[in-house]
Amino acid sequence: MANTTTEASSFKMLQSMVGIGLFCALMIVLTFQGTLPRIEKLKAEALEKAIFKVIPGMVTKKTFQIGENNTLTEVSTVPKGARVVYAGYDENGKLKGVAIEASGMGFADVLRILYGYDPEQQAVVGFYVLESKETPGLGDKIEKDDNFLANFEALDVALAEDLTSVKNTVVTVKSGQKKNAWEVDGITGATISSRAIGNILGTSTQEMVPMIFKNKEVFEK
Amino acid sequence: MSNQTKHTGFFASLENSPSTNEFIKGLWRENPVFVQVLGMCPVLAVSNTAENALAMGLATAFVLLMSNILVSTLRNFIPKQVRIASYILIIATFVTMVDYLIQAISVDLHKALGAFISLIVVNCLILGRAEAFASKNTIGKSMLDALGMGFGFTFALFCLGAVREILGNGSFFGIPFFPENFQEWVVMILPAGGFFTLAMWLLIFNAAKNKG
Amino acid sequence: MGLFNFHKNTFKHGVHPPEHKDETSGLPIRQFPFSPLIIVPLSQHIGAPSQLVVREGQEVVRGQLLAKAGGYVSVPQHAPVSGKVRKIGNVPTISGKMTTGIYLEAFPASSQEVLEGTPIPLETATPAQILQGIQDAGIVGLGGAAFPTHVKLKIPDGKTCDTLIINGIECEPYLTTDHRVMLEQSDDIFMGIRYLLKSTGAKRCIIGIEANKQDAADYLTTHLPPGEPVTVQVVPVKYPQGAEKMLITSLLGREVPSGGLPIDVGCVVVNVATTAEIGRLLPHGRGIQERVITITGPGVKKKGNYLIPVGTPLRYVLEQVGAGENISEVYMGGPMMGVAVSNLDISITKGTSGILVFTENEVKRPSKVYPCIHCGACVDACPISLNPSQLGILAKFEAYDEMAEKHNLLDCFECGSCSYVCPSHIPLVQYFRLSKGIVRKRKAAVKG
Amino acid sequence: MLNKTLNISTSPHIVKGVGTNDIMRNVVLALLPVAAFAVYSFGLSALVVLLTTTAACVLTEHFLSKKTKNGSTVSDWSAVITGLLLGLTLPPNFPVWMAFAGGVIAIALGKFVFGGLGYNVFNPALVGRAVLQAAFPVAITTWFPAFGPERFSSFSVATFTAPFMEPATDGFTGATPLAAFKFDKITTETSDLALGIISGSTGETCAVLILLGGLYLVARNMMNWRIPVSILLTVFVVSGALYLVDSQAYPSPVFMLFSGGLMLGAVFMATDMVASPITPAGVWVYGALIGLLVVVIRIWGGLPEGVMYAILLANAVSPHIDNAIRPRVYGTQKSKLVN
Amino acid sequence: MTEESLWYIFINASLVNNFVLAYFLGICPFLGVSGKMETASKMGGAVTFVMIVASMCAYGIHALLVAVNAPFLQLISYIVVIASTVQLVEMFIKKMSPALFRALGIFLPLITTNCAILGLALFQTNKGYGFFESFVYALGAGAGFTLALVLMAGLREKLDFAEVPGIVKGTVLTLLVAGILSLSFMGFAGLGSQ
Ligand SMILES: Cc1cc2nc3c(=O)[nH]c(=O)nc-3n(C[C@H](O)[C@H](O)[C@H](O)COP(=O)(O)O)c2cc1C
Ligand SMILES: Cc1cc2nc3c(=O)[nH]c(=O)nc-3n(C[C@H](O)[C@H](O)[C@H](O)COP(=O)(O)O)c2cc1C
Ligand SMILES: Cc1cc2nc3c(=O)[nH]c(=O)nc-3n(C[C@H](O)[C@H](O)[C@H](O)COP(=O)(O)O)c2cc1C
Ligand SMILES: Cc1cc2nc3c(=O)[nH]c(=O)nc-3n(C[C@H](O)[C@H](O)[C@H](O)CO)c2cc1C
Ligand code: SF4
Ligand code: SF4
Ligand code: SF4
Ligand code: SF4
Ligand code: FES
Repeated sequence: MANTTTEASSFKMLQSMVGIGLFCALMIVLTFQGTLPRIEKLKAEALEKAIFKVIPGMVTKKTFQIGENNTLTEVSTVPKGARVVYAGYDENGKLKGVAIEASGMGFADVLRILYGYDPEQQAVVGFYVLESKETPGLGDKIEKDDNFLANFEALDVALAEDLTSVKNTVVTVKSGQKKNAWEVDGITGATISSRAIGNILGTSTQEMVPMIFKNKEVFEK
Repeated sequence: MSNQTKHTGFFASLENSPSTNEFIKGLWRENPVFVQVLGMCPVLAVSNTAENALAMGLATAFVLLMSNILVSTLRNFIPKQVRIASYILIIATFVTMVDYLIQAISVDLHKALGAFISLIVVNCLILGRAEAFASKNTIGKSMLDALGMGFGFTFALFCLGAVREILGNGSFFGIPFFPENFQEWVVMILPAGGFFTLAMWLLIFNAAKNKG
Repeated sequence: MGLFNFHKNTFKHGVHPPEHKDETSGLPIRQFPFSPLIIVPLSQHIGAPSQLVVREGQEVVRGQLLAKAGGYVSVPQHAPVSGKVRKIGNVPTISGKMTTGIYLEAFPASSQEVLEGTPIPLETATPAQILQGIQDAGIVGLGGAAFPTHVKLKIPDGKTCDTLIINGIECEPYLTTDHRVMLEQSDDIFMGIRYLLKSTGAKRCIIGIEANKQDAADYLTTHLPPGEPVTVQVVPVKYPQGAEKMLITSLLGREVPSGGLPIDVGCVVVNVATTAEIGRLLPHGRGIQERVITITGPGVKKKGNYLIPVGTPLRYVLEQVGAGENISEVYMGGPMMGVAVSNLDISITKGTSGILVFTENEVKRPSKVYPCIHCGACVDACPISLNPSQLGILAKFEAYDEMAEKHNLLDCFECGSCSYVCPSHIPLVQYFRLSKGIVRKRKAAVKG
Repeated sequence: MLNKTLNISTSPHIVKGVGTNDIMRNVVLALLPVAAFAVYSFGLSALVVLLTTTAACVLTEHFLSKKTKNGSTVSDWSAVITGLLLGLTLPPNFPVWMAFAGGVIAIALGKFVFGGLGYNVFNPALVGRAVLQAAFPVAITTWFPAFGPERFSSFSVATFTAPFMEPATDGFTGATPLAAFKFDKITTETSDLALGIISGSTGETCAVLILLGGLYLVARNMMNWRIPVSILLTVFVVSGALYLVDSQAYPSPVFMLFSGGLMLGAVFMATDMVASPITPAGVWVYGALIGLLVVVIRIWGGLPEGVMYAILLANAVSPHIDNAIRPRVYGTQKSKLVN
Repeated sequence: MTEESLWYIFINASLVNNFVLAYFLGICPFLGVSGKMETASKMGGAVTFVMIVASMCAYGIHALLVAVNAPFLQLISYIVVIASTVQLVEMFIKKMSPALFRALGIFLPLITTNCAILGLALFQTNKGYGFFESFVYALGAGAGFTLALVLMAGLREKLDFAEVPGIVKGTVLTLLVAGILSLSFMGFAGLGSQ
């Protein structure tokens, strides 16, 4: 701006920039405000849908924040950056399961999943892929392949005697070789992705399941 | 091929009438993708299904139209020195708006298009038209130009998206296109398939140009 | 790769074409009959053509001056036979261009006695007098280049020559002239060396011989004149060891800098036949009238090494050795660097070291040229370590400047090793000759 | 009087006997035992795959070159190599229609678009395979057991899948040694690996025959021995070092050498001179790069095998190697680098 | 979020999910400036540099926007701040190191509004990277961009002297080579995930 601009044009420049800036800000804010409710609603619906998927038979849900020292407190809106789990209840208000988010590295990028844990059955009862960049037609079988999804209808995550860990860590085995209730039957051709799911579940359940089991009563209140 | 030639002739006859010229040129003769090879990133990245491609194309066309209108309206008020800066401001505004609008339409669609909605800001097609056309022409002409370029861009994206989805996914707009056990060519929806499909369309355009 | 660059008694890369030397190497040098008509071109050497000193109709004696040197880089011509100047007119040359030449009609009954001149005494002559004597004898490089030897022997100011190298390599297949010269003319060679040592001031002389001429090496070694700084060194057989740069590297491990001359590394290289000629002619003050030529190849019946008068028409030579109508190609020189002859009316010159005659059988070369497949054979062959593959591709796309600037085109000395090995039969050296010409022309145009 | 019109040619007037077509024909010859063993161990299905890829490559070459050059170039045999090698890198039970598509892609995309023989910047057979692997990842990782009892009487159910249809997967899927190691840490006997008593791609299983073919070509001076040597050496040294550090987590270097497509790739595919560097020093670097990439992809990557990708990536680096590594030109001080 | 080591972030951004060959970001410079090795490597350097600057800016702006709770200003502020910061840095380099400026200078203005730059800023925000993670991410993305560009340039220089059929010459050939390169880079898939 060091060249020979005159006062007048400098002023004009400022004027027009401010004018355009104000106009733009107005447009953006208006759009944001106008669309916000619907976006929130859609997002909530999507989340709800996912939770419904992983906790069969649930009707209502509550959100619990995991605080320090693994304390669980019910919240109505999710505070920024907080870790939460969702509890699902049937029409009688009976706890049907807890939906937990977990993530880990897949074949192409990070995989984010949601799974449902039923403390009563001591099993994983549902599974949903929130985010995946796995190869279409191959790695994405983890969200489409019925045989694979069937693994998560009742995946054993029973606790050991001392109740501090899962007795048998969840693990993926080669396709067709599932022998135990805590094993995930892999997908041929997508070994890597299906093993990643096993690993993510194994790690996450080892951490979360004992904690949730311990706090069962919090959910049932 | 005879079909192709007829089309060229049809477009050519339209181009003779001046008012349609601004519109038609973007569709074919100056197609931003196939002829000018501009704004390649979204073309390749979000053309893995016909739906994504169409949505992205329309979003871009919308931003193009709105920014062309605004730039053309303000063309005599914006001083030369801050021209580019204000264009960017204007474009970014409309892109942000589109971003929220799409989120409000469908979360899934927004997820599929990803960051590429935001990246419309830097699509040089838009800044290019603002700078090269809208800043020098009347609102009416700029609108036609934007519509032509926008639809040309959408058309190209759609061409890519359709091929990639049909071959790579065996479906068209999500509807199965082939008998049940059709073998998909997964490569088509992978990044490499984007490059190959675009190359193929350019090849077809080159061949058509050489013939016509 | 500097680590592995120790001196290995030979140079890097190179090729091993089939030698075909046995056919003539055992045949002693024989005098060739005098042709009734001898045609002496005035330009048989690199440099200015000689200037006539005889008229049409004049009678001359064998060894008499026909034309004097046309400048410093030029040599005189002497009469190869006693006879009469029938005509002075255009004569064809191997390059296809015409040049002025002298048509000499030999006297059929002449004894062909050679004229004596003023001797150049070894003991008393100064280096300058020796060089003058060499020029006056009409001597040019008999190794093939036909460059006036006295020019080469003149050591530029500020440079010194420590080693005189006598080139007895003869790496071209088929040719055996130098081989025979070494076996039969050792005295002339040693005499020539004395003149050369004196004129160049070199402290020592090495005679380089390839291992396929062990008999010549042994013979020379046993006859080395005692007390003189002359040695014989045998090097492995490999083409193009005879090229002076390669020979210097093989014998001394020195590399002539790119664009430089042997004297830049303290050497002068002279061919054995040239040396022998110097040793034979200078003590008598004579001029050169004949040279040893290998005539060989499947198209020739009477193969052999012949002493042939300069100026003998090629047609006459071929008829005498029994070349028939089945011949297809004739080369002056060896198969690797020799020049194909299109016209049998040309005559033998001082630079002719061999005549090779191929019949249709040998020239049924694979004619199909494939694209370069980057096999690297040419890279492994090039003694200069160029990348002929890349140069060839660039030449095909006429990127001459890039060839010169990025790929050292001008360092190529056209040995043809790359073309020889190329499985795709790409005419690499042929491309490079053209490209070098174009680059030189462009450079000249920029300068001019 | 001698009256003869002479031919003229420019020097050199003699050439070494071997022609490019001779080299290519000999490579085919060297590959035949490998192919024969493939048919012996995998049966009819493997034969059909090999015939299909070869036919597809030759036909594509014929049609494309006929259209653009003056005449067909199939007589140089290079398309046969491409076809055979492509077939040898596919599973024996690969559907015929996919194999055919692979052959067409190998020649059209891997060779023709660059100008045909000598100009391709990537190995055409591997371009074909890379596209196939990305297009049909399931079919190309569905393996077939070697020495099945009915291999000479019946085809794999996948072989004759209708064009554009998904192949039926039979119960025959057996893991390759590399996949077995990667996912289950099971190693395979070295002797089985060397002799090819394993499942895998059609032609990658018998290391001994591959090495013999390579030796034949090296002996006839038709192959650059430095490439396989530097690849195998690098793989051995790097994986050996890892094995010394932790023999539980990392496979033994011998296993690394003899498993997967390494032998076939190192001996017959990385040596495709067209897409590799030309100078001896450059070739060492190229081989080392391939070896390193193979180890990295196999050990730390997501895929069990990485020879194909390693070679393609090294092909892409070749121009830089050629540019950076040049022998010192005679009479010049240091190697003349062009920046 | 899972713990991602800095090393993994680098490998992922440069090889596994290469910005150009897997994410299709920066395609225009990739197609446009990959004709000659020399310009390609300089362009790569310039892009890496701008990426680092942009990444740092984006980290700062994001923190600010979170504080004032105005997410809708993200895009507009990213683009404005990145563009002006690059401009400032450009002026600074011109003063401090004219040599560096001459090497990178002509490219800087071209890059400012390139989608790889903005994409990087948006992705790092989406992934929730911290300061060091963002820095390494930018470094990796820049290295990957440079690698792709330089490889392409080498191949294109070689192909300048190939008998490419007329109809394929130009952009089509470049795209096909890019496709094959992209296939080759798939070999890196899953690198670091084991
Ligand atoms: C283009 C391509 C994409 C791939 N995508 C995935 C993927 O998303 N998930 C996966 O687990 N494996 C993927 N793979 C890897 C292999 O298909 C396969 O998982 C691996 O070879 C192990 O196969 P197996 O199940 O037969 O042991 C991909 C491979 C290729 C070539
Ligand atoms: C114009 C010209 C000037 C030359 N000047 C000299 C010279 O001054 N000293 C020298 O030793 N050789 C000189 N030569 C000769 C060459 O270095 C070389 O010996 C000659 O070309 C034959 O060598 P060759 O058969 O190995 O090519 C000159 C050659 C030419 C063409
Ligand atoms: C490729 C090549 C091969 C040569 N081979 C020989 C040879 O075998 N014998 C020889 O005396 N000169 C040979 N020369 C010529 C020498 O380089 C050099 O000019 C000659 O030895 C100098 O001696 P002169 O001037 O007496 O002929 C060859 C030159 C080249 C370029
Ligand atoms: C030792 C050797 C190895 C070869 N390997 C291959 C190969 O892996 N793939 C291929 O398509 N062609 C190969 N060829 C053949 C030929 O080089 C190939 O068709 C060219 O790449 C086509 O330009 C090979 C040739 C030789 C001599
Ligand atoms: S902004 Fe730059 S890189 Fe992006 S599309 Fe435009 S010119 Fe290409
Ligand atoms: S901004 Fe304009 S000049 Fe620049 S690349 Fe885009 S259209 Fe072309
Ligand atoms: S002719 Fe030139 S390029 Fe060929 S080998 Fe000889 S010196 Fe090297
Ligand atoms: S020898 Fe011929 S085919 Fe081989 S690299 Fe050299 S030029 Fe190419
Ligand atoms: S670089 Fe062109 S749109 Fe991304």
